[in-house]
Amino acid sequence: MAVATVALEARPILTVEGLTVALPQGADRPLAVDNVSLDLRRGEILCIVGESGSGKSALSGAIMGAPAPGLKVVGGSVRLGEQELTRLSERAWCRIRGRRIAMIFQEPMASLNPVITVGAQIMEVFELHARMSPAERRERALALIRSMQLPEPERIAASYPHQLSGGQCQRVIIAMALAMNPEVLIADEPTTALDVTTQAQVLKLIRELRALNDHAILFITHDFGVVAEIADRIAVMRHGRIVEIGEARHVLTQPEHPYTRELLAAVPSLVPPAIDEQAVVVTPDSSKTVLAVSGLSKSYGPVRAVNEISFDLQRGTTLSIVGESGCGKSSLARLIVRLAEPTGGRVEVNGGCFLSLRGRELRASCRAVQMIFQDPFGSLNPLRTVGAVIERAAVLAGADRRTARARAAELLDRVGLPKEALDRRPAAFSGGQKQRIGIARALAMSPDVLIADESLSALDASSQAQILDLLRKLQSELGLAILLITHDLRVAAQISHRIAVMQGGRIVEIGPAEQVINSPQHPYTRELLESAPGRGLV
Amino acid sequence: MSVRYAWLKSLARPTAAIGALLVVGWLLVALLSRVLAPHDPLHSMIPLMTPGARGPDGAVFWLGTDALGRDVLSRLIFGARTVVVVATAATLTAYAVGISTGLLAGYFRGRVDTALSFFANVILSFPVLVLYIVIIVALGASAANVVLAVTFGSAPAIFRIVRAITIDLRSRDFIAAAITQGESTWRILLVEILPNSSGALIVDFCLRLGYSAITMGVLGFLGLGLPPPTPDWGGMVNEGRTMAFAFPHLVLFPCLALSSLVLGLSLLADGLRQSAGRMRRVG
Amino acid sequence: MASVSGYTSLPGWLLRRVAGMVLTMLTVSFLVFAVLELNIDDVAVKVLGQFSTVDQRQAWLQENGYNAPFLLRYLRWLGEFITGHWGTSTYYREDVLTLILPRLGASGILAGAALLAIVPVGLLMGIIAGVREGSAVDRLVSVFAIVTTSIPEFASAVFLTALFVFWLGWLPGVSTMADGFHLRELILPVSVLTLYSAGYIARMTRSSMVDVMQSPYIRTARLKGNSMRRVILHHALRNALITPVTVIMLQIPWLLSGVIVVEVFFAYQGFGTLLYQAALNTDIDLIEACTMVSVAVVVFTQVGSDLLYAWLNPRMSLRALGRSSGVR
Amino acid sequence: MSEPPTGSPNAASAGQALENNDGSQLHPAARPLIQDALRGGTDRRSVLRVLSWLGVSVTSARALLGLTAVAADALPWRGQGSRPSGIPQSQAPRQGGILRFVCSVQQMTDPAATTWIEASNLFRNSVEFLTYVDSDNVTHPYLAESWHPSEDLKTWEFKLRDGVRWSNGDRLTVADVAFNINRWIAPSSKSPNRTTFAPITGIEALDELRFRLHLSRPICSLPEHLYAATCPILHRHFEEQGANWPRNPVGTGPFQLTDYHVSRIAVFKRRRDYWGRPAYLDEIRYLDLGTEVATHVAALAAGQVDLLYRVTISELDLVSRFPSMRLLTEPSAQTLVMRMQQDKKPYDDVRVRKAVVLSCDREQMLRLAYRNHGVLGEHHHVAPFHPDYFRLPPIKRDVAAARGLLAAAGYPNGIDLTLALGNTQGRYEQDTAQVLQQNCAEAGIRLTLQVIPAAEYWTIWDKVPFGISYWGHRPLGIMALELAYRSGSVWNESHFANARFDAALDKALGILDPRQRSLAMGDVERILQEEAVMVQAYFPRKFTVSSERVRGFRADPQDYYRMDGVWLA
Repeated sequence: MAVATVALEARPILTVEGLTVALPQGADRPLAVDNVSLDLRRGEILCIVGESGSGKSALSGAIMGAPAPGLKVVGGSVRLGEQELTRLSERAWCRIRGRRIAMIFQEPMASLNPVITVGAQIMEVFELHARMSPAERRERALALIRSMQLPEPERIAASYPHQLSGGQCQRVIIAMALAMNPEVLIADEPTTALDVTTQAQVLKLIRELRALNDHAILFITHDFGVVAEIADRIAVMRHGRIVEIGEARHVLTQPEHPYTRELLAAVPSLVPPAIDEQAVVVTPDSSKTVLAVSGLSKSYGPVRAVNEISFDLQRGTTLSIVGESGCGKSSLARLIVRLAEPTGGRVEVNGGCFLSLRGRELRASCRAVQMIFQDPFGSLNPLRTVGAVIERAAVLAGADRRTARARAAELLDRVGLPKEALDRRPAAFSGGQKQRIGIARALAMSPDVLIADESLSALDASSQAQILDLLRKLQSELGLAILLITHDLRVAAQISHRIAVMQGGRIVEIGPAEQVINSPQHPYTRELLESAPGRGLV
Repeated sequence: MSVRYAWLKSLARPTAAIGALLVVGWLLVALLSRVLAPHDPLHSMIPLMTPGARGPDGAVFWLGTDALGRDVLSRLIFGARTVVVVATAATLTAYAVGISTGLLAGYFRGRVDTALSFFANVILSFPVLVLYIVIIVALGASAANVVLAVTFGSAPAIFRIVRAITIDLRSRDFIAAAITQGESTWRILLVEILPNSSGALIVDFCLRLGYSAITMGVLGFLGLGLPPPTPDWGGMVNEGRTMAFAFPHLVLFPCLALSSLVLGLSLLADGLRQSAGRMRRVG
Repeated sequence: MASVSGYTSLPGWLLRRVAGMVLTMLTVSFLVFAVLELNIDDVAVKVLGQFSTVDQRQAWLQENGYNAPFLLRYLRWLGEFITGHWGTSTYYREDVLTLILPRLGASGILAGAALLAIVPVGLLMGIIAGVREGSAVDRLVSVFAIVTTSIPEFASAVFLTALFVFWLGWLPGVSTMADGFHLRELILPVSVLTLYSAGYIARMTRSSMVDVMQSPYIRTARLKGNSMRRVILHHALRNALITPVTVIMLQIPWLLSGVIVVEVFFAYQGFGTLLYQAALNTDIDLIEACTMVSVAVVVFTQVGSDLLYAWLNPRMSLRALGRSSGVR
Repeated sequence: MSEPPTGSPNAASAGQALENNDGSQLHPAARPLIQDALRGGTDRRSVLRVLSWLGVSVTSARALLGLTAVAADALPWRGQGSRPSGIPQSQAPRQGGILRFVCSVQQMTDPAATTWIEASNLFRNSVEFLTYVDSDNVTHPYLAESWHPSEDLKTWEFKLRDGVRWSNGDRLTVADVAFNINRWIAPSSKSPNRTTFAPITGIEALDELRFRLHLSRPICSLPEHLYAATCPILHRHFEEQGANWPRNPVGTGPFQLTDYHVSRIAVFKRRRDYWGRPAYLDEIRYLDLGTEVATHVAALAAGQVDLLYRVTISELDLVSRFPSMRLLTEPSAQTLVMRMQQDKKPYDDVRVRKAVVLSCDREQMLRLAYRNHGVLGEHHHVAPFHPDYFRLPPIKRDVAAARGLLAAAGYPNGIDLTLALGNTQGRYEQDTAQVLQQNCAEAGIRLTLQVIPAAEYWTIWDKVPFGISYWGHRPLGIMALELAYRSGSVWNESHFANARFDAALDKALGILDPRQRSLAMGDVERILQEEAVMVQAYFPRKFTVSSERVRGFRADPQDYYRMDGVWLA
């Protein structure tokens, strides 16, 4: 639940009334932001939540007087204290931005100038807004870095953005934003690109700074877990309009607007759904092991990316491999599918040794293990129609041309897409639909094992939920074994029978899903669980 | 908006439209050269007549005649055919070589890539002019040698472009999917990778055509180009250059023709690059 | 090189590039030798003149070792070349080294003057167009760039000479520097070169500037309170000029042996004309020496531009450099 | 032989005032020639020319023949001859100044073996010749003060001028002349002189300054041949000192070579201790501006140079636009010979060769390629204005006959031929070839042109079966025929080997009387036409351009430019 409420000041520091921002012609709707009104008091965190394309970023850009190229503020007013911002001259804006109102961004690494040291970029804020000697500026910058809980401030100040991790860069950006102790801080999806553990630390930092300096914070995100962690008040946006606004606890527990309810429902919770309600056609056959991996390892020079991984996967069951980026889980997937050559270990598929196959036999027997990918846009050849892709897969699996066409239509139907999709190119589909096509293509080979490498992380909550349902349905209908690679414990909890946690190329814990989530043995698993935002939502 | 419409939409941009107009214009002139040319380009009449002068039999020479009394306008028109045919042939051969080696190097990497890249580097640092002269002296000046010489000059650059694109596309997931489904390497190269690089390649093809036309001009200018009396713009500039200051029309019109063709190709390439760029962002 | 991310492999990387250069030079020299083999017996005629008899030519070939097997001759040439004896030119009757140095100097002056004109003009136009993307200035610069790069050098040389030498009579028609160095004689060749490549540099700088202006850190800089001018000067320029500056370095080989047409037209005694004459006269030792020099220049400028790129762009680690150099 | 007209007024006084330069006995043929000329039988100018060969003093002969010294050039030795009359006398020549002459500086080691006329122009300022031939083709004494031939023209006695000093201080003696003559006729000699002076069997030194030349067969115009570009008299130690003239330029002439860089620049400075009248110019700089003549004109327009070596037809219009430029032109026997090698198929069949010659339209070639600035040729390389020219019946172009000949030769539907050319002298070579191409097309001959870079063309000019080569001017028609068409000659590029022709050539060479010789030349010309050895359509005029500051310079048809008389206003 939200941290203890802070005594809020009566008068709002920032008031937005009827703000309207127009989209360029040819966009799918006329207005990015449609008549939005909200206010923000010092020390308060107002979360603006909505799916991508709801206009929340356009709103933040408009408030800062620097809308994204192509967008134009066409109405309404934004008042900071007594000052009306919409009619300010550019010179006046330069005195306000960074001093009284500051912003932090989604892509930490890309938001810092790559050719200037981090320290210099922080000192620049003092140069712009305060009269200080260079030594004093340097001293203040180092103090700021230290206050961001960053180790060795001197080294950090002297290094370049690409030499720091995502989390460190975000802390630097926050330091830059809070250098002049601004009254208002706008945070546009600050933790989306970060690891779960880093995200938790950054959120904690923001809450402490709010408590310390009484900033008014406008926090923009699409992740309800984060909202639950941090928000005092919540505003839900859809198609440029605020559909609901109110106290965090109220909006989370008794959402009034149906859209809010829909969003909340789509958030996967850590509690796995009850097993019984699934229409099980093929009972999970724990005796038949379709995939057995033993001692698999891969090293790039000194770095051991995958270190002695062993597990096995039974027909009709799902095993999730959970870990933060860089723990080697994707490399593991690529090793199994023979996209990369391992430096050791065995992989057996339906009993036969998969690694020793070469050339023609490999191509013949590779249908047993199929893969679906993370980036929906990159997983399909933009120039070929959906039908052609799936038919080709069917032909490769042995069907002749005529039956391949029919098989493609049947597979599309099975993944819940209309037959007309056969003749359209991938560009005409949404991210979720593209993943379905990927699944259809994999199924064309009628594989025994389906590996999903982060296939859900690029989708928004509602599409994620639909794909999870589809996978569960396919498993029960076809007896498919699924190996799910993900960084999101809650997604793992929703679908897997067993969960393995990976860190630094090793499996640190493996066991039935319910046991790993409720009584984790390994400390790293416990840390992962605690960092998962929105525990309060359960 | 499917890919096919993207091309048409890109031509709506002003620069690309003008470019397309110029290029198609010269293509038509090349195709209909026999019909359009008022006189036989090789037939000598009254030498060095100024543009617009009227011949004895009343025929007007819009662009005047050259030192040998041949009609400059007809030679320009037939010259268009020579440039279009030879430059296209040269660019296509350079592309055939460049694409095949680029795909192999980009896809297989490793020793194949190092060897081909090294060889491309060698050819790029080879003084191409020495090669032109030796080929033309050894095998005699002919259209085939100009094609050979231009191919040698352009292939390494195309190799590099295709290699870079292949390396980028190879890391995409739809290629990994094809590999895991047991697709044959050749189909991956020709069906999955090559079509996706067509956007950048078509842009470069237009530029490369312009470059080949200029190279033919330079060869003609240095006296190493096509043998007389083939009407070829570079050769016309070379023949007319000595009298250029007294009879500017001998040099002015071939240079304008060559520049306008190359300009058209560059504008077209620029327009296509914008649309390809926009497509990449939308895709 | 402090800013290049502290890799100890800098000497290793340099060593590898120099080894690459040596190997390239060896291969190119062998290819040139093989290509020239096509009309090897012409050399005698070139030396003895067209009225020498066949047996005189055979005697000369024998005397100068041209009848030895191809490989032996190549190795003998290589041995001499490495030890600094670059042979004598059969056409100029002078030692190759004493021929090449002054010509390199002359081309160096021309290249230097050209760069002095091309770089500022090109960069300035590119930056202005890049900052004001889509404005009238931007369209003007783009059109200028496309038009000038479409006019071949020989065409612009002919037009400029007709205009300034014959019609207006302001400039000398020829830049032979026969009696001493005259700056006036440089004006025409340099303007032809500038016309041709300033447009290219401008276009490249513009696209690099446009990319940078759309990157997230520029938005950060603006939202920190920087005025537009400061954003451009302190943040945009330093990123936008990285690629153009390195590509300008790659113009040097072109300015050295690529501008043959301009040098021949203005009778400028530069390295390009020397290479052209040598090729015409099948002057083997001279062609080989010129080729080696131009290959060395090409590779040195490549190495130089890589180092410059690494120095300007801290993101670039040396290992990455090794890989990327092949791609550029 | 046409009957000499009778009763010319001063026939009787012909003999008295005539004498040889060296006072020796008049050659018996001298008197009859004078009487014949006075009777109006043969042209007085060619008689004067023959007399000058025989060692007769030119002034005395001129007085008798009533000819004024119209075109005699400035002669370098004191006291004799007058200023070239073509130049206004008002301005006295100004001493000093540097002349910048655009002329290609070619590689050259041995003047006797030089193949380029331009190179001979360079050393012509430093090394001198035994005789001097003016532009009227009259031979004058030069290093040789006087000479006279034996009656059978097989023994020639010469007397050297005394007091001539080499630039290294040595005196000019017969030893120098002997060294050169022996070198020319040596079997290993690389010089064309070996063919020209083949009849010389030996040189006999009488004393320090007098020597005799013994010939196996008579050559009446020997003194004139001694002024050919390849016959300068070099110092006797020339070969010991490395036989490389530019490296140690010892000479007797008015200028001294100081710098020589192939393809760039050659500098000559005036010699104070010259035996004759010192030259006016302080220094001559020969600048090599490459083969682009347009660039030369540009340099002249910009005042960077003073004199061009030559310009071609294409620059005429440009030059006419500049008042400050003066166009100098001379009729010249230079020509383009499009010859066919008789030992190469299909040119071994005379009908094919005849078909090509018959289809050529000479008037169109001259009109289109050289804009009528020249004289029509008759396919036998002898110019109408050559003294030994014999007028043959005019040739008519006959395409039908050409087609018939081709059919007879076995090519009923035409033949494919290739013509190689190098544009060594300029664009007009290629234009001429393209006119021939159009002419041949009408006769069914499909001619393709193979253009090769100029420098490269010299490596194959005598190898290509059908090619265009440029032949420079020679005062006598017979001189060119001797070098180009005598079987086995050094420069016989057409591989023409015809005994009847060689005999006719020898006969003509031996005849003194100009009228008799031109009759003999008639046979020579007829053989060349019948054998259709070449297409030789016209004799283009020679052009060069100088700035108006240059005075005393004459465009010489042979490009033998003597610079000692030139000065800068």
